[in-house]
Amino acid sequence: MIKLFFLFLLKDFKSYLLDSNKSWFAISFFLLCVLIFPLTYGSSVDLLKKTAIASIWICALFSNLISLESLFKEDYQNGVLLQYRINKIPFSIIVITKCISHWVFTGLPIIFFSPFFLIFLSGSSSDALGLFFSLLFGTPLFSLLGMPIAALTLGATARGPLLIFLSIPFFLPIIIFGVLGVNSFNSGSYSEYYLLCAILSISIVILPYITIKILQESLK
Amino acid sequence: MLELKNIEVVYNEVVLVIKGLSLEVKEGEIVSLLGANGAGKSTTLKAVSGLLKNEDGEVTKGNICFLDEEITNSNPSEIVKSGLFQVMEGRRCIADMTVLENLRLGAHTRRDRKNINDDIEKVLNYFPRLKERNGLSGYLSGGEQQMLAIGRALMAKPKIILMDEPSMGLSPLLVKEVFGIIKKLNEELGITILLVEQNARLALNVSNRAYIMENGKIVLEGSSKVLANNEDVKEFYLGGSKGERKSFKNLKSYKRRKRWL
Amino acid sequence: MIDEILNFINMNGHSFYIWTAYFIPLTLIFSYILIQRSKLKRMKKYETKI
Amino acid sequence: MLKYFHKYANPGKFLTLALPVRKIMGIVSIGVVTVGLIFALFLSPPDYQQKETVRIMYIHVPAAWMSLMIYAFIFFSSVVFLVWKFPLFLILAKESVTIGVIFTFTALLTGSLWGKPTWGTYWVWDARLTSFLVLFFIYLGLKLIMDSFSYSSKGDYAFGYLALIGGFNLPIIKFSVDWWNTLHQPASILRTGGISISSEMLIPLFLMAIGFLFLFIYILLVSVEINLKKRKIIYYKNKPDN
Repeated sequence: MIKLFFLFLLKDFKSYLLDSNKSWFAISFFLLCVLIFPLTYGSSVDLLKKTAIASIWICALFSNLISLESLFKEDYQNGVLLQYRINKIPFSIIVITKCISHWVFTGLPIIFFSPFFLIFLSGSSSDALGLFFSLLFGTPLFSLLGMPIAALTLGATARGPLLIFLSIPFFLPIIIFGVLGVNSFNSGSYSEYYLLCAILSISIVILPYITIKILQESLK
Repeated sequence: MLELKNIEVVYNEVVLVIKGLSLEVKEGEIVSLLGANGAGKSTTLKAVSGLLKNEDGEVTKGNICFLDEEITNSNPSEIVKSGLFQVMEGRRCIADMTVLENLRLGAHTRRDRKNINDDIEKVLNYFPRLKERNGLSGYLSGGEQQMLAIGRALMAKPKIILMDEPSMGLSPLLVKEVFGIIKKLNEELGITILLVEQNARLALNVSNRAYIMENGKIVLEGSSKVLANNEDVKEFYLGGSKGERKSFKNLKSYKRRKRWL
Repeated sequence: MIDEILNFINMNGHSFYIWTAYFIPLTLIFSYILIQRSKLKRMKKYETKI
Repeated sequence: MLKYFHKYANPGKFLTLALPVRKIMGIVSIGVVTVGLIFALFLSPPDYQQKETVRIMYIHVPAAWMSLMIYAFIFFSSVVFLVWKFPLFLILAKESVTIGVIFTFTALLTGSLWGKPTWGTYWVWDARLTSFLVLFFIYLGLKLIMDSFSYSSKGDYAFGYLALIGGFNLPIIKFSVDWWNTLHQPASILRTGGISISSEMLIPLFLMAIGFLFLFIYILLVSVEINLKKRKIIYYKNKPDN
């Protein structure tokens, strides 16, 4: 079982690493998004400073939304998922490895580069730590919440727009708490972080299970 | 070994795709199922292997027996366990895994873990091309992927393999090789094979018996040699004489058959 | 009498908010009811044909 | 054939049961809503603080209750469908979505119309309003996902699971006024420690709420009947014997 898990984890990592489109897509999209904000705000540094954190969160949201589409798509279209089901490979392994690899290749780079982007958007450096933690709790939630929705829309016509429309309402609370958390971090209140942590721990338990159920149902 | 009795397949609860189809595959045979596009060949295979539900289809009448046990509408993984494996249409390899890993996954359901390495060796002996490939299976050519798919089916130690268009999208040379392997598997391992093909000439060459389908019904059946010499088959499937494509319904042999029913 | 009615319609200067708040939702709900009812009637007609 | 009737035997019985209920609901709901409107517009007194604008409450609050209740209903029916695979509950859930969209839109619209004279702005981004907007989006998502599957049964399960995941929003909406300090006034009826509202205002409020509830039941039954009849017609049209 553990062997199988690592086999699949390796497989998912390989699929990201070998396909340079896939691995660089999220982070390069993030970069482009971040670029847009200073360009559209013009020369007003004040405005940029105030909105730096929010802009980074918005970019994180968008790059996650965009990368969600490819989450199960290839395996579903090639019939590989069906093959797994016939071969009785537990879907829990597939779902968990998919989630981990998705986070590693879309969430993690964003978390690590976020302090640089904060400087880039002339945000105050005291926010860097707060932003780091809020992204650390927030981005796994994006991956976790995106999974069941990506699984739901498998086989739908016009999947891309549907996926974005369905995931936005679920992503909204995270982005709200994420941004609020950074703002109250400096004043020493961590309530938003606790809340994000609580949502994260509940989601880690429930959402993979729901995703497995959905996948099984869609391949019945 | 495998017997389909008068089955009827309905999609989405309303669309009738297969009407009263019966066929039989005896042990050790290669049986081919021929027919034009949309005749219901793939649907028949899916009905047997339990994959119909994935497309909202259902066997509503008749029954399917495998090794004297009824498997109508049962779970695909249960059917695989009982020794029936379907090699699906198109490329169905896990692209980001190596050939060996792919083969190992095929043996995932098996209990005898120790023999797996020996079996991989054995399977690879049938596919000398795959032996040389160490990279990811996503980089294999279409023919090699088809071979890998067959090899993975072999890893599950099936008694019967259903193949859905193994020649699709392959170069003529590779098609020959694949069919040679199919024949070899049948002769040396004694695996029964039900083959669905559009390439009738090749399929008739390797198979013992054949069925010809049209519009969800079997219109002709018999030993491959007889069918290959049948005028109608020659006309439609082997490209014997150039003429306008007529339906089987207008032909004598079909009318004769209809009287039996 | 007319003054009273006008006074009522005026709603203490908030006529716009109150009347739109009542008018739009009620039209939406009742038009949906009417649409569904006509659909049902059509269905029944069709059903008897079969 | 037999399978079909087995599968929808319950809906058939359901229809015979629903027909008299539907007729009663249709008449009663219209009556109650009319009386409620008379109370709301003419008989109830203006608030000492909010003056006449308080009359918007009689449509805003019942609509908000209804949209929450309908979502809870969809959630519950989807769970029943996913666990026990009763097709009737799926139809019930699916047909409630459009009504839910209408009521949620009503609540949002009347809320913002009420907000302008009392708070001075049509919209603020506080917890209650935002979570209600999210509810509206979830409703729209449900409506979208119903139509975007060519294989019907996959769409059914997608719908059920989406309704299930969307349920997280309900407690947030309910408690948003207690957990966060917001502009929106806190719950004054469904709360511990009794009702904090005068009885003259309660009468039209409850009349409208009950009227809306009956209206919902009425439209739902009509829609379900349409849905079942449509299925029957499609079935007979494509029957292999024809």
